[in-house]
Amino acid sequence: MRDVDVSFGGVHALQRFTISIEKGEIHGLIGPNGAGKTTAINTLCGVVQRQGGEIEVDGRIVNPRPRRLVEYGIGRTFQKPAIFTDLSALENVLVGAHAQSKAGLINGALSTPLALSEERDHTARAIDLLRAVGYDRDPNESAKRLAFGALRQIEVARTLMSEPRILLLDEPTAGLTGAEIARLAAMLRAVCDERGVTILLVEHNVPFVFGSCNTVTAMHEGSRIATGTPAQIRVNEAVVASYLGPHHGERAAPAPIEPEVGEVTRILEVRELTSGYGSTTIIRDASLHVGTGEIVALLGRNGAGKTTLLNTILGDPRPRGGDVVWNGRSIRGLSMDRIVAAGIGLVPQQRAIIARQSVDDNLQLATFGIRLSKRQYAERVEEMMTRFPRLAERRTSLGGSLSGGERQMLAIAKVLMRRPKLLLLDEPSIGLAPTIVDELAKIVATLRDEGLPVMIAEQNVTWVAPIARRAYLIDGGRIIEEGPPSVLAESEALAERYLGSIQA
Amino acid sequence: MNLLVGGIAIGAVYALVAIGLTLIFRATGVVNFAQGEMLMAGAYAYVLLTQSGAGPLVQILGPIALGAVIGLVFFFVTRILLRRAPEISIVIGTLAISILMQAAARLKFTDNPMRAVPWLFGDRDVSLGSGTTISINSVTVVVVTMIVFGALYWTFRRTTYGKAMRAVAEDPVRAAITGIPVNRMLALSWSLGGVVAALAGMLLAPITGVYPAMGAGVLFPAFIAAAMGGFESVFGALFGGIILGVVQTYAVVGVGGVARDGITFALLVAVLIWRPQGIFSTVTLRTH
Amino acid sequence: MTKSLPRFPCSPLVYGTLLGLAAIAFEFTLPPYPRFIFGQFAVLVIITLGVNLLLGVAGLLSLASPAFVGIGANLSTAIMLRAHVPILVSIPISVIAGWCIGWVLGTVSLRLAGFYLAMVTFGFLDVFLVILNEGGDYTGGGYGLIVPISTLPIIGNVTLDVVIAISAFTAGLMIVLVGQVQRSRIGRAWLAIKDEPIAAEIQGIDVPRMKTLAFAVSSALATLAGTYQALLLGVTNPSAYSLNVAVAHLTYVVVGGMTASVVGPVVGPFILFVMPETFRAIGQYREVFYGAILLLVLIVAPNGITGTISDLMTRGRARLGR
Amino acid sequence: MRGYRFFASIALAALIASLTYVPARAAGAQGVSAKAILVGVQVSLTGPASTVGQGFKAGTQMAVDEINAHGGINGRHIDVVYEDDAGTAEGGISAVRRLMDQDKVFAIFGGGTSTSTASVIPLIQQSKFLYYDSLASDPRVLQNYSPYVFSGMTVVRADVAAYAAKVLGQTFKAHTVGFLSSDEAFCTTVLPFMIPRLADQGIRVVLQEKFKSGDTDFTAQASAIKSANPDAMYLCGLPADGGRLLPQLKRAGITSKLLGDTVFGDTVVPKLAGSAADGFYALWINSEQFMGEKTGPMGDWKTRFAKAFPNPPPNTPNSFSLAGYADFYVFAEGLRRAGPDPTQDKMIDGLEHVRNWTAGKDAYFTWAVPVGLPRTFRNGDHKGNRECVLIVVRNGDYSRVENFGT
Repeated sequence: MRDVDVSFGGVHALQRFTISIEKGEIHGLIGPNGAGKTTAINTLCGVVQRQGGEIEVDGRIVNPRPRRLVEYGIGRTFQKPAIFTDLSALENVLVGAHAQSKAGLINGALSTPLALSEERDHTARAIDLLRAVGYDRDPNESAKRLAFGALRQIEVARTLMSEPRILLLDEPTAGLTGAEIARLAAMLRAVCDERGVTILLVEHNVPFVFGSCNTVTAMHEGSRIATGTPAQIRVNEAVVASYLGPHHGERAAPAPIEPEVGEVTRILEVRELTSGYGSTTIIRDASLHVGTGEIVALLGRNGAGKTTLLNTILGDPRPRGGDVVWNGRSIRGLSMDRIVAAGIGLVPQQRAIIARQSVDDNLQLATFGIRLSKRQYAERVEEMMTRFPRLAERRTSLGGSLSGGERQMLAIAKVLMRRPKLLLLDEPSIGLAPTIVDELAKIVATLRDEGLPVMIAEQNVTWVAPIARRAYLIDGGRIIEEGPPSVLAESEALAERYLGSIQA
Repeated sequence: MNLLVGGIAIGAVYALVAIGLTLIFRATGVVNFAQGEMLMAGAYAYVLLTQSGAGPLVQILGPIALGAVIGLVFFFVTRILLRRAPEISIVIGTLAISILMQAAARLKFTDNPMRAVPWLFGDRDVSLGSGTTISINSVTVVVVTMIVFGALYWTFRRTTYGKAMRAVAEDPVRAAITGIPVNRMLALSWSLGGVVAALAGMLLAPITGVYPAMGAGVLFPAFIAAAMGGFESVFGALFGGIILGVVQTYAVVGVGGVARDGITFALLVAVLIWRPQGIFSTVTLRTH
Repeated sequence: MTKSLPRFPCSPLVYGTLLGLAAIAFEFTLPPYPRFIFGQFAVLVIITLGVNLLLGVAGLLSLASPAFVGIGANLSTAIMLRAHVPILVSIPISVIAGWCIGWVLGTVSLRLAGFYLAMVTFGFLDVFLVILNEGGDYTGGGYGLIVPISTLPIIGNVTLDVVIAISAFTAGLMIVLVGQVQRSRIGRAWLAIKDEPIAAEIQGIDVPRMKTLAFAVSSALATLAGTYQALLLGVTNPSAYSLNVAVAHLTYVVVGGMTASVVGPVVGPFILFVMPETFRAIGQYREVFYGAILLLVLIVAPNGITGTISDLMTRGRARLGR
Repeated sequence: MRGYRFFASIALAALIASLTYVPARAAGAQGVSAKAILVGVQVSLTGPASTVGQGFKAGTQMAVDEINAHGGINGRHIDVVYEDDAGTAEGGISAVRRLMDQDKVFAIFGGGTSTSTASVIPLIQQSKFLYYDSLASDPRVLQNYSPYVFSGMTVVRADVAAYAAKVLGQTFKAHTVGFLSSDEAFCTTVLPFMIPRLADQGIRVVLQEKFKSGDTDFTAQASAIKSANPDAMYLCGLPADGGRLLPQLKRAGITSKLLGDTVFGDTVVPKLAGSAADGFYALWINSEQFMGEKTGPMGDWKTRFAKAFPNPPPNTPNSFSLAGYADFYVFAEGLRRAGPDPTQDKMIDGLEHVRNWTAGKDAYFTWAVPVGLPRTFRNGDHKGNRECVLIVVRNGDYSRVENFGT
């Protein structure tokens, strides 16, 4: 791909993105959340239309359409495994051979020798592939109730069935356990060496990428920032900054705002929480607490389970094990709007504001169900306008027309309108310019000083460390470390968690 | 001249049913194939109340209340009972309810149409100068439709509940995060759809008489009117309904009574193929 | 819940003929009236196989099935009346016509999804009924055509019992053939399109062509059934192709279970057509019975009878740790 | 393979069962036993035509009970079995096959709609089974003559057309006539018969407008009529269409005289159209007097009906109850003439000797209320009734037009 541009309504997903993948190598593509990795794959497959640049496969300039990918020998998997639930595992894989077989309607109906022979050797090949990817269950079992790992194996086997020359993997390790990840790495190596398939691996789990790729490309905000061997990328300044936050380490942290707070009373407590979506478990026995008047940071790389943890606290998905205690009372199982009414405010990653209504309307909707007199309501709106001056100018414009920073401000303002007793922020710094991130830090700090406890789930450590009083580190759905943020931020352990250990 | 008014009057009824369809679809994502039967229930309630000599106010508010209740029943069936079912099963569910309602009405009232007296003004006619007269009912239909549209427009633009329903229609998850009780809003959308259907029933009753299959006849044109609004914009449904009513009336003159359905179908295919998201709606079609 | 292609000792044609002959044998055990009901049941099985293929396998909701039954009935009868040809000629012509019209209607389905498609097919049926009523003596005006007595080479003239035998035989054969198709490469492609269209496209499945193929096959089956229905009833009156009939077809599929198994399209019509026919007490309450059982199945067993049975079996098997 | 085990088991059961099948022998004339005769009635109890069926069944049952109360016929009690045809074609055929093959009735007394009756005629002719149709006026019932098919109360389309032409010409003295008819089959079949009859009287047809049954808006048709301004209009459609049509025609200021088809002769039209129906003429074939009248035989009949059915089905008694009552007596007369051990052929012969016969005015069924119009059957002509009665709406309901030269 050379100088490819892709933008969705003003947001530039890819900017002059260039990447070249050599034959027979495993090429890793990494970058923080929102860097445009998935968009790159979708553009390569023609699922997303590109606005510029060209794509070359085996020396031929092509304009890929999803249906003709098989002709170019390209196969891909999806972030959420796209499994045909009405079919069995074996049949899912057989669909992979659709393009190669010719048995049409009549042959199929009469099971003519052609159809039977095709079926026989495809089935044989499919069963070999299933074994190769480590699928050990009964191939004829319906794919409806299988675990995440098994679905991933079936999808990879199906993609390999059409004997692609190039295999695109979109975050294959998402939702897999440690053992499954190891088996996946071995399998990728085998596929690449024995079958000579070139692999493009898009993945958040950076240690996994470094462990199994020949070359790695790192991208940030839609463009390529570095390409090289895993070792080079691991120490590359720009890459580390893109993950841990600009000028990590020697940045002069603003004076640590360390309020002298007496004994902290616990306002929110999460005890051995287990939760997930469908058949997969993402959060495993996580325990943490937030006290009055403190900022708590929840650090962890993308895909570690931060967002799922916050959503579980809000009640969607329902927690499966453990408990969520709010002011000493369990709120497990309550509906989301009841939990919001109880005083927990969440500013989600995206999907925070109502795009087709004005800023004023968004604020009005935020007070739904709260008895407010006209005067009280006007007071609160004024308060938000003084706290977020940028919003004051854009009061009547539609939510959808606001910039990234303004949207974040509106989202926080909406939560504050309800006078929450706890504020949860889910990776608020994504897509914000550094100056705005600093502004955000000041706002959160003043909120904390006014007595509002805040928990910030964030991958970008630098702006959170100085203002947070305590921090948790989450990886693979488990809380693995707790302690003062400054200690955590500096420690190699964190970088290692993010980028994997530096090979010799 | 009275051709035009006649067309607008029947168009207004199509518009009312189309508005009901749009209200329900955009909030709940369900196309209500039983909207015609809701209309029929409102019409029967109206006729029975007028025959039982209830006061004029009760004659009007009774069917509206029934419409609201029926809307809630539909909410309960589609949102609670059919929670796990795929979208196609919910559509078939509304078809099932429409069979049930029609069959029940047929058992109780048989197919002989019952006579309904137009609202408040009885059977009088209004002369429009140049000797042509139109029934007072046609005027009432158009006026009531405009009032309903105005009221809905105002609620969705001004009141918090209206904005909340629009927020749920745009994205239930964002609405929930903002603190809006999504299920209560969906129930409100369903019962509002029921009320509009009951109103349409009361207005259609004097024109066609009240019989079990009266709703089904109006459903197909109402689909087209709602499709013109992309099942998103209430204004689109209103305008679509009126256009359809007028075009059909003139088509009948031009080509003859029976071609009406052919034309209606041609219009539908044209709208769906050319602008699936509807002529008036600004939003791209909600992907199924 | 489908199995991989079973190893056949011989071609499914043999299995199909065997099942067809068994159906004929069963027919002659019945006294006259239940035999007539059995004939209608066989016709309904063929229609439901087609509608299930479209809705249960390819995931396309269409209300146009009665229109194709009507096309089959009227076209074959009109050909027999006009060109004085026996059914061996008129039925194939009608089925080919049904296939082509189905293909054209299928191309419309490419741009539409979900209930929009249901609305357009609803319109198609409406227009078909208008054509039928206005067809003058081509379609016998409002009454439809009277089906002439046709002859077959060996068997002689086609009495009611012969028609029932043919319908039963075809139903048996179709159960096997459609079952085979639904388990073959084409069937898997349809199911793939129904679950994950984008992923299916990336595997190289030509989604538009598959959708139109599903429409064509489903329409051809309905048209074939239509020709039999005309011979069975002796008349092609438009009241047999109304919207209520379309809803009834959907009910058979939903109650039978919208899965790729062929047991559903047999169980559905049996419960909803044969059983009410046998105990006549329902009489007045037939329509209410239809609506109620459809709603009940949707709520209690969303994936119909066969779907629920196969679920129970898989869950059972999983618990046994087989 | 699970799917096939299911079907293999069915096939096996079928093969075994087929060996044990012995066809049952029919004993004597079907449906006749020592003390009773079983008569089958095809009627539309469900579907859109349920009012027709329910009314017809009530009238028929009333006649049956009266006959049995007076000792039945030739010493035999009359048993009746009703089979619902839901007003559809396949429903009709299923009902008739059930009556013939399962219920094994002696003969069929038909009360279906035009659709469900016309579609069974080919089957009746093939099976050579006596079928007495009371209501359906479709021409194909008697088109190709069969000795087994009789048509009672209903007047065939050709005779209705002739009668209507006479009314338009002689009573209305119209010179120009317009037609406004629905797409229903019984309307489209009456016009071709009427046009030549009108031409004989030098009447020009200036307008032929159509509408779809169930339409709600007739402004287009009304304006066409207004511009053509014929002396008289002939209207045809379902009763509900009439109720919706008349107010719109009156409002459009149409002054031509309006004559409705026999189907418009139904209380629904004046009830639905309200004051707009005043002065509207229609044809009535169900009985001597119109249903609305309180005096004379109609009055007695209605009181008897009320006694027989304390809480009747909704909208009954109606014109179809009259038809059921009157025609069943004619059917019973045929049975009586068939003698002590009746066969279908004897009954056919008996019916073909019925001349100008009305129950209650004859020697045997003296207790019957003479409401029906006289019936006449001949070999080769099974049209029982040719007479129509002209009725007009006066203050809210139809009444008979007395001094009208037939």
